[in-house]
Amino acid sequence: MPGGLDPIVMFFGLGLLAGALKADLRLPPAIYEFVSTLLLLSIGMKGGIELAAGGGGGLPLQIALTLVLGILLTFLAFFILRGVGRLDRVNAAAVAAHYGSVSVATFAVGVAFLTRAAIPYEPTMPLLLVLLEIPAIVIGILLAKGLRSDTPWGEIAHEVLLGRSVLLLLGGLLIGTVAGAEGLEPVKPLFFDLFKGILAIFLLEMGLIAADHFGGFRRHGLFMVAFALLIPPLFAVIGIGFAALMGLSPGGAILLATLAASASYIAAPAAMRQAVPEANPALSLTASLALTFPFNILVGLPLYQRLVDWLLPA
Amino acid sequence: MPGGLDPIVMFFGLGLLAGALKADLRLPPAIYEFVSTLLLLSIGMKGGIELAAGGGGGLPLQIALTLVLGILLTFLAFFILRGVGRLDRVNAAAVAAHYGSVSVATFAVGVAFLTRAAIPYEPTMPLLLVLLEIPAIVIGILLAKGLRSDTPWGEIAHEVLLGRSVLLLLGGLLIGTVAGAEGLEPVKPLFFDLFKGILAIFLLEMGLIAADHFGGFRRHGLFMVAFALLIPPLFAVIGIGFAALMGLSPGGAILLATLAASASYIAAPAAMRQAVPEANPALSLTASLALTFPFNILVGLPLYQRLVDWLLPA
Amino acid sequence: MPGGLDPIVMFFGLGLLAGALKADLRLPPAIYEFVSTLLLLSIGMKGGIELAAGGGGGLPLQIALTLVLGILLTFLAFFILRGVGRLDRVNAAAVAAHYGSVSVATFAVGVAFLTRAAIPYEPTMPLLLVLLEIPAIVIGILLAKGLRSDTPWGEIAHEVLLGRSVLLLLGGLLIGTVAGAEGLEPVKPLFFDLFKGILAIFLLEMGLIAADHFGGFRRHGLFMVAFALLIPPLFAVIGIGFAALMGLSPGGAILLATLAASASYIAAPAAMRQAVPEANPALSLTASLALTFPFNILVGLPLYQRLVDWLLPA
Amino acid sequence: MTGVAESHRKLVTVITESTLERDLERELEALGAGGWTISDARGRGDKGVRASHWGHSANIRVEVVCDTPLAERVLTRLREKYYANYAIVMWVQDVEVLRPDKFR
Amino acid sequence: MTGVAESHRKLVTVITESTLERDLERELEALGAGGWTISDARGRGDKGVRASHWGHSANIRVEVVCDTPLAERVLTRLREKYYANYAIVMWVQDVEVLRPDKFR
Amino acid sequence: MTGVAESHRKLVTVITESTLERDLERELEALGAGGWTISDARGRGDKGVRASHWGHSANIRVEVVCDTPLAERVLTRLREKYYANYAIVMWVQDVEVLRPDKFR
Ligand SMILES: Nc1ncnc2c1ncn2[C@@H]1O[C@H](COP(=O)(O)O)[C@@H](O)[C@H]1O
Ligand SMILES: Nc1ncnc2c1ncn2[C@@H]1O[C@H](COP(=O)(O)O)[C@@H](O)[C@H]1O
Ligand SMILES: Nc1ncnc2c1ncn2[C@@H]1O[C@H](COP(=O)(O)O)[C@@H](O)[C@H]1O
Ligand code: NA
Ligand code: NA
Ligand code: NA
Repeated sequence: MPGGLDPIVMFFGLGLLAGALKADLRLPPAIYEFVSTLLLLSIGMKGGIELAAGGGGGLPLQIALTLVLGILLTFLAFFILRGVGRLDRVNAAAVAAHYGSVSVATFAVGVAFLTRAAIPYEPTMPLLLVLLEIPAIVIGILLAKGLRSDTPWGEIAHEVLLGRSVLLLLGGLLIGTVAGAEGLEPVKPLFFDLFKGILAIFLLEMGLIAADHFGGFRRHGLFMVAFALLIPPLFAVIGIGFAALMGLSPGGAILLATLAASASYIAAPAAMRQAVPEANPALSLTASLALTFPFNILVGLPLYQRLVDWLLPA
Repeated sequence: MPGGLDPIVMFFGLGLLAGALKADLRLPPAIYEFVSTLLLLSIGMKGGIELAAGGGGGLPLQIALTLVLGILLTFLAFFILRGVGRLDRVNAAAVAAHYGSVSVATFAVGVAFLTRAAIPYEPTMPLLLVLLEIPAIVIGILLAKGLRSDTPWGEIAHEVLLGRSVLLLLGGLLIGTVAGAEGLEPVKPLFFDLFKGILAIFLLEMGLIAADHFGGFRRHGLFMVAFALLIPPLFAVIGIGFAALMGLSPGGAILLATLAASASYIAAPAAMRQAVPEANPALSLTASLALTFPFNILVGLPLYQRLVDWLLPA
Repeated sequence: MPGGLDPIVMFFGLGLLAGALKADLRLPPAIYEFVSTLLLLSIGMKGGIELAAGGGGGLPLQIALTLVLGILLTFLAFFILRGVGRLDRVNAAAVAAHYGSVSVATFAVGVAFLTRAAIPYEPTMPLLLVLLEIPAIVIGILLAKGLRSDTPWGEIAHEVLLGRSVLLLLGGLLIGTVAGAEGLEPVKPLFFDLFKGILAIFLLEMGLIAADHFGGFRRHGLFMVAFALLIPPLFAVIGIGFAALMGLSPGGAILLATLAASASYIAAPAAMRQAVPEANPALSLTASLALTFPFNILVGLPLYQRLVDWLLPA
Repeated sequence: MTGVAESHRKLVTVITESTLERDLERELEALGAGGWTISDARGRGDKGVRASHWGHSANIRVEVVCDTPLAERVLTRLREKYYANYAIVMWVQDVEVLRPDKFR
Repeated sequence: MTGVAESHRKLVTVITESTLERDLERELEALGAGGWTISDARGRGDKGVRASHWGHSANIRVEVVCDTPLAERVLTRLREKYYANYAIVMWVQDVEVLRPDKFR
Repeated sequence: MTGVAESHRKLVTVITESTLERDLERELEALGAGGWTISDARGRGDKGVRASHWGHSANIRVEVVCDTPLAERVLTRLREKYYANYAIVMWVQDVEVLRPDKFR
């Protein structure tokens, strides 16, 4: 299927199908962690290698704009959820934190998509991914609780800044930068050659997990479905705008659009559960996992590529 | 050891030895599942790629004959167990279901054997494997319980048709057919290059598991030992006959003989435990795991190759 | 960083950092076992392949001297711990058993180090590794308990001789010897191509584990810190002396020095817990994991290479 | 035992084959249990050693806190359905709970 | 119940969300518990099915053996802190222990 | 507590180092226990934090349902053999069982 979907998204479909049929295909949690560890390190190291090769121009501006983007998207999501969706403050803030933040799995599929299409992208993208993960969570908590003194900021900072994904991405980035392509040659078979296969396994599991969450829809109504499917293209367009401000290449713009369009389902849920336990965790997870994630990898990526072609002509 | 045993069966020997010495070499269950998931997907995808390349001629006949073969073998096993072994009806039916059905691990070693000997085989074999897995289980339950109304057929169908192995094999087959060799190039390092190494790890664990079951022999007597060792060559010959009817290549005939000779130790035990709980599960498992499986991979494969050479001269 | 540290030790650093920051980066135990199984089999098979290629000259002398070395190092450690450190007999014996024995992880990093520097070494080294693992444990128990009759020698022998590492190393060695390089070609992608990547993952986990044990220092005082950091170079020099007696190549001498310098943290703790439960297990583990292991892979390896160049000029 | 918690209930503990998990959940639901807790276990009994293989733990350990009539119904139903052919053991204890409404 | 063990204590069992593990440990320490035991679990209750995903078990099962006053403090504190927003269930039993000094 | 189950037995729960699993099973068998259940656990006690590393859980949780004399023998034996040098905790409870013959 050249030019079309990456065959690895079929693994997601297989997982979805198995999950919908209530088949017992679940991978053990240990494998999920192993596979995600490999993916996070790979993505980080790939970026680091490119940085070492001298590809990190304009970084301070990119960093600043990424933080602004994260804050902007969270506020936007919050006001839509409050204004249009009529969610109560706490739940609107929690969902907004998810959509302002990012999904590493979506990013990984985006990287595979670009690799397949042979489109290069900025090596700083894994760093921007980390940066985009965090502000939404802080803003989300503030929107839910205000500046109350009993928010355990220390614990939340620990949870978010020292979470698996942040540490593995930044660690990989650092190792890649210091060691360079040549130094990492011996670990290439595991971290780079197996990347797509490992991602396929990961997507199989994601399909199963997404299927688990479909049940949540009945309860949460049409608004949340619309939100989960319409926010991605909207946020992608905003992401493309920021990519233009940063002067990113088309590949970088596609990835930034994808990140903006994606919704967190690991870091944000964990932080919200801790800081805003009154919020209904199923609401955000259902939208993020069962709708936004599949939408982004199945429909979103090719769409964002066209949008970039159209909005940012070379 | 060219021409002789595949070195990977030595991993089975190592597991057997470690198990016999009661050494603590057991792999965690999560690894067993990971490794078997990879193998099942690989086998399916391999078949699918060949199918996409246009290798699926004569399929309807193959499917029909495979179903007949599964039913025939189960009845044959049942009458031998009842007539010669004097087992009670319930236990005879349960053991017959195991021997009418198939072992995917044995099939995987057969695939490795053919790859090593550079003998091609029909791409439809993974599909026939799935088809051969199922009728024996249905017949086994019917033989045990008759057409009683309280048999939970719905649950059993769910367990068997949506079991891990069926879903992963068929899923792999589908993905391979749709994506083709070129589309799956990026996942080749994980699913195809690592295949034999992963199979080696799997056989190490199988050796440990087989060793665990040797103890069961003392209780189950000489008849079961003879049954577990004599049924495989007998069923292999019948399998070769069916291969001739289907017009399979020598490679395909070796695999069909191997499948007929193999005994289930995952799908059948689970289904029998649910539908025929009165049957003694140790009886079938001991025969299948501790005798038939080792026999097939150590002695059977080269034997079936010779039988095919002899019975189906090119 | 050519000529300097191997990039894979940066993974150890990442683990150490994450552990120190109390970040939740821990790999599931199942992954630790999978990864260590692969490493042990790889190391053994590598040695076996070389043995098959005819590289095992002078083996009886090497075996005898390795056993002597193990006994000598254990007594030496014991007298230093009693005489200088003033530890009680039981704890001195237990720590001595750890330092007389060896660490397979350190050996694996040594192998990676030599591969990177393209320095060949004797194929018998994995065998010597196994031989060096054992005498220290026996001597340690004897030093702690004397020749008392209630020591469960049978169980201890079972635990040590049939432990994971011994069995997997010897099993790999045997498989490699029988199958040779050509026979193992099909499993090369898993066991050899992935070796360094798998070792990187292993070192990440080791860093986390080492960080866990830093806390133990406060309690155990300056003497143990000095012991853990000064014993390695001392024992390395003794190892180099034995390498000279055995007539090992420079690569072999570096590995034997590394083995002598390394301290057990799997086999010895398990055996001591069983045979000498009065000993404080944290004492040995802290020294071995949190100091000696990092010292050896970060500082020791390049140091021992220089020592070999200097003491054993070609 | 006063003062610690408000109400008395029964804790039924069932150790049985892990393959029965789904089946058992269906039974508990049908009997009207409001909740239960399951964890993996291994062990030994009349039916021999049951240790973990192939990704499935050998046994599960099911706990249900409920009132006495439901406890009786659970024991009766599981005895009828599983005692003859499965490895299974059950015991019952008194417990005190804080929110009796949660445990019918 | 004489003869088997020397002293009476309370066993508090808590089933709750596994993400609360660290938090709960901090609470138990602050309340002065001398020890506790934790294992992984799954289950069902008012807050729905809680089964294991993504490397984290859904629930944990925490056991604390302690004297009656501490048991009361544990129950009170956990109720105040977690009942409103988390999936949590607790029960209390009598136990006999050998070394009462180990369990405050 | 009548009506729910027929007979009274003791439930002995032991939390100890997981490396003792085989050893403990041998002891239980020698003492004549007809069965037991083991699950993995972690925890904290006098001997510090015991969390899972390297493929071995830190602690195991052993449960034995048996009659009072056997419960006493188990407690006595384990105390003699392990209290001095191992992380170990034990407690005893009353339970009701359905088939008293299964629990000696
Ligand atoms: N006396 C006992 N105490 C605790 N657990 C037991 C006991 N007997 C059996 N079990 C558990 O229940 C399972 C089934 O027991 P059985 O049906 O006797 O084989 C065993 O595998 C053990 O895990
Ligand atoms: N009646 C019960 N008996 C045993 N465990 C329960 C019961 N009710 C709830 N649980 C456990 O406690 C957890 C939280 O319960 P809940 O807050 O009711 O959702 C559930 O996921 C179950 O594991
Ligand atoms: N008070 C307690 N309540 C429940 N479990 C305990 C208690 N004290 C200790 N434990 C468990 O028993 C193990 C050994 O205890 P110790 O010998 O005190 O270190 C600990 O790791 C805990 O898992
Ligand atoms: Na986003
Ligand atoms: Na068969
Ligand atoms: Na040493």
